[in-house]
Amino acid sequence: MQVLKPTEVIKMIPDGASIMVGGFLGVGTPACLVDEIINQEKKDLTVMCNDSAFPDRGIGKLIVKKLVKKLIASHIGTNPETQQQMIKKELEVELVPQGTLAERIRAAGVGLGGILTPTGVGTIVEDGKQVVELDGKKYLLELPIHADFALIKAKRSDYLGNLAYSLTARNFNPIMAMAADIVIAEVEEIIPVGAMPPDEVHTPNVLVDYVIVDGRR
Amino acid sequence: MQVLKPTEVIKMIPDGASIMVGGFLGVGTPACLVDEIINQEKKDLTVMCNDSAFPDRGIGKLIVKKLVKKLIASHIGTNPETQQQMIKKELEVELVPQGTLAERIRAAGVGLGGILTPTGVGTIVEDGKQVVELDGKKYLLELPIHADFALIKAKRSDYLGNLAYSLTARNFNPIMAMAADIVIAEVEEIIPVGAMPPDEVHTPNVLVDYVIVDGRR
Amino acid sequence: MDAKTLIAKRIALELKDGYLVNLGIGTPTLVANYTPKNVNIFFESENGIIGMGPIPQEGMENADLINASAGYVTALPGSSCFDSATSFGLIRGGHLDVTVLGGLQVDEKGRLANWMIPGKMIPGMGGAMDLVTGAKRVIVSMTHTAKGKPKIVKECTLPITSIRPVDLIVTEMAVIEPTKSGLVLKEIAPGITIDEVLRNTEAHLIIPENVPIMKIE
Amino acid sequence: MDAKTLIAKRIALELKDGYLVNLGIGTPTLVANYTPKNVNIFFESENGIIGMGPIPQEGMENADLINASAGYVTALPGSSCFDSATSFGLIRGGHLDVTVLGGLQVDEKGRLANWMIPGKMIPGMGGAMDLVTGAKRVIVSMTHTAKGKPKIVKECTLPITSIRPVDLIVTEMAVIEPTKSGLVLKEIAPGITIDEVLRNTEAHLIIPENVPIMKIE
Repeated sequence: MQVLKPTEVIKMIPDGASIMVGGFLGVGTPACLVDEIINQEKKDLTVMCNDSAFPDRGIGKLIVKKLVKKLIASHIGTNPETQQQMIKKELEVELVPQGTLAERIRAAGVGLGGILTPTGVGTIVEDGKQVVELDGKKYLLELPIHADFALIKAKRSDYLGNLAYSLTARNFNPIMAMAADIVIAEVEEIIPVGAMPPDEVHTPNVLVDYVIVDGRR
Repeated sequence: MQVLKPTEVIKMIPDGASIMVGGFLGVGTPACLVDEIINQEKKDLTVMCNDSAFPDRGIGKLIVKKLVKKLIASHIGTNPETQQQMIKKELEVELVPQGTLAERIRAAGVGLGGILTPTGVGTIVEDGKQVVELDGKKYLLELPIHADFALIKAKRSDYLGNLAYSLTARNFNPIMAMAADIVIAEVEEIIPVGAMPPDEVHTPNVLVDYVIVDGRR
Repeated sequence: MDAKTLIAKRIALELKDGYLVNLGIGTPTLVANYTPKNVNIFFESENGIIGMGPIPQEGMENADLINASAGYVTALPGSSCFDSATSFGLIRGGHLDVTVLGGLQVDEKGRLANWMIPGKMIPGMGGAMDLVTGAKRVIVSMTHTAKGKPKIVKECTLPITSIRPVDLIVTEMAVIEPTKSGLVLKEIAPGITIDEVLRNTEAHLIIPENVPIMKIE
Repeated sequence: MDAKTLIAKRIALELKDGYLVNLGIGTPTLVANYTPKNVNIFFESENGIIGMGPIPQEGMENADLINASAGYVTALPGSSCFDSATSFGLIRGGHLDVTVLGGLQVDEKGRLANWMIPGKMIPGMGGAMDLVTGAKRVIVSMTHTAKGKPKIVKECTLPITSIRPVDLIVTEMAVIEPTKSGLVLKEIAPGITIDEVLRNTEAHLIIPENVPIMKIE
């Protein structure tokens, strides 16, 4: 793990990259990293995130700035801009049930080829997917979602990169930390190695490549 | 959640029940609950556990007492009694790769119909299983493992049943707590409600039906 | 009593001691205000918390602690937080006793549509598909009609949320239970006649001999 | 230098700064004693810890802290603990840089057999199948022969652990690398001739023009 500045770490992301971004309606989203993506005008991004938050918050800002080519999310209802761009075909949106989104990201992170979920069977989510019947019950075969980069937000890190999250700001962050080639964590503080008890580490250090400290706190 | 004595809680388990038991070579195994099963001579059990530990430790004791009809585990090498009973056909053993065992138990707990894993492809673990090919890579379709009872061991509980585990005694306990009809936790102490920070709860209280305190500590 | 209060009060009667309950965005959240006395309910929010408490006093908000509508909430003593995969594991794995959700339509098979109006409003399904598919009991909280048009219909014209039928529909006019034989009128609201319910319902309703009036204080 | 020490020292040279490494039961654990200076390795044990340290001083053991052989270990500052699903998620998900495992046989395709001898010894695969299938790099640590019989064979007669070929075989006689063209003799031990290696190997070995001697201090 290496501690870098937001400018340095975002420089590594090329236009057209796929990035996972933690957060639920902006809470648990790495705000500094998102702002730096906007500063550096990264284009044609594929973004995986639970939702597109609000026009002025979370990854909603990336949508408003039209930096996103494709969005994979479970909910876009709180950001009118997302639906507008989708209707104008400026933005491709793949809507995924939230539990399925979590399992697909997890599957990529833990090396599974896919999972069978009852969610979405017999709905339009089934379209184009393989249906597997087991013991008379139907399931959709859902495939892993992997990304080039994961941008996650934790409360704190130690100097090895072990992460601890806070309350409902945990959400998608731990599973995204396993499902991308490069993992960048934004934290509020970095504490000494050994100051985080082993039982309270939420994401082990070996998963984290870079840590940036949110200077605004 | 209800706090009971080992005698009371084990009384609920009928002969022939399927029980998951936490632990890795005995560490993280609820020793009091195992001893009480022996006291009450529960018979014809189907036991799911990582391993059969040692003849005098963990679920190894259940094997020695011949209370187990079927064992689903990843490793039986440290308890010679297991292999002997298996060869004499007194005990049915299903050997499952450890990561697959974890995912199958988790799948039952989180409502998945199955998972696709590369582990075991082209080995004897593949026998009788469906092979699914995706993008030229083969996976085994592995099915959920559910039990009537889960007997787990935590370091502490609060009076609502929230659990926290200790170091490598966590192992299979959290996933088993999701995968059984009735969950019984053996703990070393019960602490006041509110004394366990929300971010440090490893198993939420709603999963736990009964708690017993190990009186020997 | 206004329609929303009536619905919330009636649904509150369905919640029993020790239940794990998810309340959907909007009107369903009102149910928490009317839970019976001496009944301990654990409210969860799919963004990752069990033991969610009421809105905090002004000045006591925590930026990391929100409900699924991004509103600030509190964490009661004994609450626990977890990631999105675990959260939906609890939901899809059958650990959630009740979910209360809003509805756009429910049809004679008990199927709910509540996540999009094609060409008009595409907020995405968020957690709804997992909640309806996975909860032990699904209760729909909705007005009986929208702009004078029945919402309880022969067959959903909007995309359904799950093929799994809901367990109870509560409106300001009636309590209706989907059964294998069809929709059964279980109760009517104070001051409403069976004829009025029938006039405002497109679906066929089975009318038992005795249809009691909702018992609301 | 005895065979075990030689093998362990040679394998230790394969470990690089920041690596996450799993050492199998038995001889592989010796590798930890010879890691290069100024190189920070994170040792994990599949029972749920990263940052495992050496055997504790007498009297400083903790009953909850063992390695995968049930031996007491220590937890270094910055260590983290997790459940078995996460542990094997790290292994199968490609987050483990190196696993070092013992072997019964390796064949010309680089396939390892190390988990059972039918009719004789059936310990179970434990974590071996996931480790060989999922680790980025698999290194086999074994004696070149067993009771005078070659262990590097044309085709495994024992049940294989995975179809995934291992990356390196280190014995007290040689370092051999499975490649698409076959097994390549990369290095020979001090005092050993190529002829001796060939006499003790059943599989065909590709012999490059220059076969250096292992650089062991």
